Amino acid sequence: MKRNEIMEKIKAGFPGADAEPRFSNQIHAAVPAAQITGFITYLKQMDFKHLVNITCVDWIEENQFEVVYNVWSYEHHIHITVKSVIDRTKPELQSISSLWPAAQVYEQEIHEMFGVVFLGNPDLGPLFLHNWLDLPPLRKDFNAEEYSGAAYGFVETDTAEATCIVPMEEN
Amino acid sequence: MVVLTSLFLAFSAMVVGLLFMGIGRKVTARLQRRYGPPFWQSYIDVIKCFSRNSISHSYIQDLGSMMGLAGLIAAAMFVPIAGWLPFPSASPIIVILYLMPIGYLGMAMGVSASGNPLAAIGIGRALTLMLGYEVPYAILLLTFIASSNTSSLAVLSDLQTGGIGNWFAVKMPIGFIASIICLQAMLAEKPFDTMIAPAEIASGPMVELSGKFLGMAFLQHAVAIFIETGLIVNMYLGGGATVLSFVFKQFLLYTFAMAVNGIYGRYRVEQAVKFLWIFAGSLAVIQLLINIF
Amino acid sequence: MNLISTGILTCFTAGLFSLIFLQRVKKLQWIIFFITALFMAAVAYRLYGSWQLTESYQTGIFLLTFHNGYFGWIFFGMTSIVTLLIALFSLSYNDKKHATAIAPLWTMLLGANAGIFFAADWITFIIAWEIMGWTSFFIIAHGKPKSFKAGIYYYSLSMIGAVTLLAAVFILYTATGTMNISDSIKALSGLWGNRDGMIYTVVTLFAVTFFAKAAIGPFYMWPAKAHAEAPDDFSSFLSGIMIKYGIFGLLITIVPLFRMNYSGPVVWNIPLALYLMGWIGALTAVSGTLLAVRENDMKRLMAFSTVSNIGFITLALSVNTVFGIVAAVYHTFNHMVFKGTIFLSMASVKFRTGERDMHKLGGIGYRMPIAFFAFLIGIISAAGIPPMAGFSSKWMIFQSLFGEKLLFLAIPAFLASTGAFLYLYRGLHSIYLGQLSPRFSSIKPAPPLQSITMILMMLSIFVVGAFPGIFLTPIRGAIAAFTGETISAGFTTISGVTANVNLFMVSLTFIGSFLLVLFLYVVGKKRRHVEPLDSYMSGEYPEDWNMIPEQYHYAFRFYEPFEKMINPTLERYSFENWFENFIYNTKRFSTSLGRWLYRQQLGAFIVITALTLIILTGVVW
Amino acid sequence: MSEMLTVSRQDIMDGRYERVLDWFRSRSMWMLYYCTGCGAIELPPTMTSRFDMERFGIGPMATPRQADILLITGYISVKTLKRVVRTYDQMPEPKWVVGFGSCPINGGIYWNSYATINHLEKYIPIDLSIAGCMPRPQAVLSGLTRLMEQVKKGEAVGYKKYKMNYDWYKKNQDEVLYRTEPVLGGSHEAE
Repeated sequence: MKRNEIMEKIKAGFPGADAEPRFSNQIHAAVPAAQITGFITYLKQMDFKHLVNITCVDWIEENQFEVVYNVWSYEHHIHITVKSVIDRTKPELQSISSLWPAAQVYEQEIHEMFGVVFLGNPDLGPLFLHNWLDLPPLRKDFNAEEYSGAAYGFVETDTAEATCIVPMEEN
Repeated sequence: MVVLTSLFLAFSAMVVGLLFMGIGRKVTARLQRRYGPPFWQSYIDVIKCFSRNSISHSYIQDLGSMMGLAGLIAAAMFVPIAGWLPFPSASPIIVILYLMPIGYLGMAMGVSASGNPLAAIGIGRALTLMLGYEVPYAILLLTFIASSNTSSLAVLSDLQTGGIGNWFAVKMPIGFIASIICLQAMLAEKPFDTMIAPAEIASGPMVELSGKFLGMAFLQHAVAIFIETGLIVNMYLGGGATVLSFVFKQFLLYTFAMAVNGIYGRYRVEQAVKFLWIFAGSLAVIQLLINIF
Repeated sequence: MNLISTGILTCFTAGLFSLIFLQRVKKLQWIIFFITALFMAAVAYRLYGSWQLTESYQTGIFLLTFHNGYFGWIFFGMTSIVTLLIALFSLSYNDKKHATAIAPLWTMLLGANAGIFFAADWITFIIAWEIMGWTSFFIIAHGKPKSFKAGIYYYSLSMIGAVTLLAAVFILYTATGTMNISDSIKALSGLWGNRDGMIYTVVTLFAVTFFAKAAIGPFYMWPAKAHAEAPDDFSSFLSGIMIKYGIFGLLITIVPLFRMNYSGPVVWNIPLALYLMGWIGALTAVSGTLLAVRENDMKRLMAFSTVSNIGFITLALSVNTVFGIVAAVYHTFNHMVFKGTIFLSMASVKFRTGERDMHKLGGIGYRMPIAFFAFLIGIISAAGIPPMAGFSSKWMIFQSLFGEKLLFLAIPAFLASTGAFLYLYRGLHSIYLGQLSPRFSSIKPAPPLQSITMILMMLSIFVVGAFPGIFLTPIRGAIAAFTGETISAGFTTISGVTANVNLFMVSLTFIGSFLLVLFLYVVGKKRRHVEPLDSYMSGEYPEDWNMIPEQYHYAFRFYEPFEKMINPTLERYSFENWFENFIYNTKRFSTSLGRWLYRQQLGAFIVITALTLIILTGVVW
Repeated sequence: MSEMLTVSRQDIMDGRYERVLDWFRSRSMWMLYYCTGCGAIELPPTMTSRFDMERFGIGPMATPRQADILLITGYISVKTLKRVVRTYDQMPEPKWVVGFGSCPINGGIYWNSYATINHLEKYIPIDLSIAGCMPRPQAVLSGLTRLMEQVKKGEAVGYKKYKMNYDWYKKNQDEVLYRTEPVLGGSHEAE
């Protein structure tokens, strides 16, 4: 199926999704948060079998999170990027881990790094960070440098003194 | 007097074994176009091992390591060096063949007492491999019984005195090739070092050995080298007139094994056992048939 | 005062008495059993000097005659010592929680045991054989449905043996006219040359009987089932002593038959029949080892190890030289001792843990040191490693093979003895070493009486290992009286055909080198004790993965690569499947016949076999 | 770092024949490559024919039980630190730590990252640091020979310092590994 036929099918199925072509073989679609699972299942039925990844972008000025889904079809050789915008203060979204088991891990990572809660995801526990009690680190309002200094300490030493021999007092 | 000579033989077995290990490392280094450590590096390693503290999981681990080294030293007592023996015994090959497993069994017991499953996997592989090389080796022993109706090393080495002409390696070349393949498996050199596979099971049985237990494992390997090469020299290469020629022949055998070690990859356990049974086993059986008829 | 019959009589009366009166007081039954074992040992001691003592005992219609022959006496002496130790062990094993009601049956079995060894004529031999058969059946079954099934399996095999024994004795009696065992065998051997067909049928019938009882050749399957299901202390008796009746049978019937004026076909100057028996023995040894490597249940593993050792013994018997017979008898005694030690130590482990699968056990050696050392010494001797007794007898077996230049028979023997290391180490590692599971972290060591027995057994293995003369001199004396020649073996040295070995020096060298290594151990720096779980896990903390020691104990499918290699062949040529569908066909045939004959069960099966045998004898004779 | 316990030279030379053993320890060092970061790629060239680390008797070993030197090559994330500390505890005495590259010294290019620690000296004692955002084999060899000199003279005593100041090190480790309250206050539940 050519790209514009897919565009028509998308518009027919989901009028709310304003889908435009991009580059040579890509389609960009923005879908309201409520319809996101329906839209992705619809795409999956249209042979977009491969979930490339799920990422999240923190728009702190508009106080929004933008969750981006990328899917790919082996038959049509078309890549679709689906974006959905959710509120930043109480970020919640319906999980698609029922469609692809891998999606569960992507959502778990986004939960850990941004704090987006995916309803229906079996396990949103800690994934990479060890014993993390602070703000999710990839948020814009998290200051990494200040954290690094506070948690691990900066020691202002010039190279000469930071030698390996134990400081010995000459008794 | 006997105690003194047997102490001297045990000590010399260790020294010679370690010397071979040092030169072996230099040979593999040379194969890889680099200089490699000095040939006395193995002595330094052993002394360093004894100078380090060590950990043990239970008294059985200590007992096992000690039993391992003791078993192999006891086996070394029966290997005649150029006709010289610490105490008069007909040094029967079966006694030596069955004394060495007490070394391996002792080390196996000590190592599996450490509770690390990697060690148990390593020992399981070592024993399966032992089944692989023990059967052809036993058939070789039968060839000697078939040809000269004796299974004692002393008698065998006397039979081969006088020139290279009547060495058994020359008279029975097929048996000699089979024994070389078995030697490669007994020394656990590269094609057959599935039990110490550092990449897969973190040096197998020696995973929990530290400090002086590692030193004892080193010495055990050294004495094992001495015995295995000594057996083959006595059986096939005429046993050597003087001690120097005996040790030199052992050195040749071990260097050949290390050269092969430097080239080959590593067999899986069942491949190794199949290889040993098919190649070394069939060669030995052919030699046996030749000797019988 | 005829000693033998009084001994046997006391066993039976004590057994019946404790069976009938002491149902509730099990402890008393065991004490009576111990006393009878002690009494039988005393009888053995008293009978030492008086050879050629023949007694007859008129019971109702039968005239039972007993004869204190040399073979009979050594076997009886040896078995009574080992039984005494096992009785001592089972005294403490059968406390309130574990007591089984088998003591009275076992006392009667002791009587049957003496009966077999001292029987002078065939009638007593068959009666003792039958009593031994059904008492052991009831003991193995001892009231549990699973072990009842194993008991049926065992009993059906020994029933086949009993039927063939009956047929053989019939033919023997018609041919030689005397019921006395030794005279009939002598007379039979006189008929070589003119009635070979009849002699071979007698030999095959005797062979089936004794192979079935000693689990040689096609009958290698029943020990795994019977030993595993039998009560634990009895399984050491079953595996140590009861299997030897088959060997004793071979010794007194088939072996002398081929020694005296044999004129049949000869292979490498060994009678063809014995050469076949040698190959059957060798194949049993190899199949016993290969099956044992796969086992995960500790008692089945040791049962297959017994089958393998029995294969060794038949190999030595088939060599048909005096050296071979001495080697076989010597290995039988050694096997009694070290297999008894191994089974007793496993019994004390089961006594404390109640567990039989090896992957559920682990690390018991740290909690039960004496049981661990008994097992260790047992397996070192079983593997045939020098300082222990097992080596000298295995070495003699190999020497006897070399003596007759039977080199192709020696190859499977070497394969079997090296394979022994595999399954023996598997037992040592999975039960006693590795990780101690939290369930057993608080178990107490073996009770005192059991530990004493095990220590005694260990000591005997050590001492016999260093001084083989202890066993060898009586055996050589008996064989010399029996066949006239003897082998040259001093108190500590055995001189074989191709080499001679001084076993005392071997033990000395081992102890000496152990002291040397002890010195090295002391020189090294101190060692620090560390918890078993604190081992190299590439940096991981066990608590993170809530790892319990049981998960960390590697014992299930221990020799997985070796099994992958061996399983296809073992599945294809397994006698068990052949025997299974043989029974299945016979059952189908007998049920169809039964519907016709109106009685379906095993009875039909017996009628069939008896019928065929009678026809067979008719044709031959 | 200030309230460190200082060690007198006397404490270092404890055994009479320790100097002799130190010579042997220096000539035969076995390394455990804890390849945490990108430095691991520098080791093969140092071991193979051109630079041949084995001439000095230095060789790779598979388990911490057998190793003398713990080689930390590159940045250390908090999760890896937990494993590094356990491996260090599992090594028998005398043991040394070689910090490879600038990340263990001052955090390197990840100095401001929330995931990697900046100073390894706060958690386990380092006997020798080889600077460089992945030092070349020559730098590695000169560093290791310098460590051999120190071991020969008996000055590489990180493990003694660790034993003496164990509680100080433990405090630092627990502060990072078993943190109980958030570092910057604003935890994601609270917003």
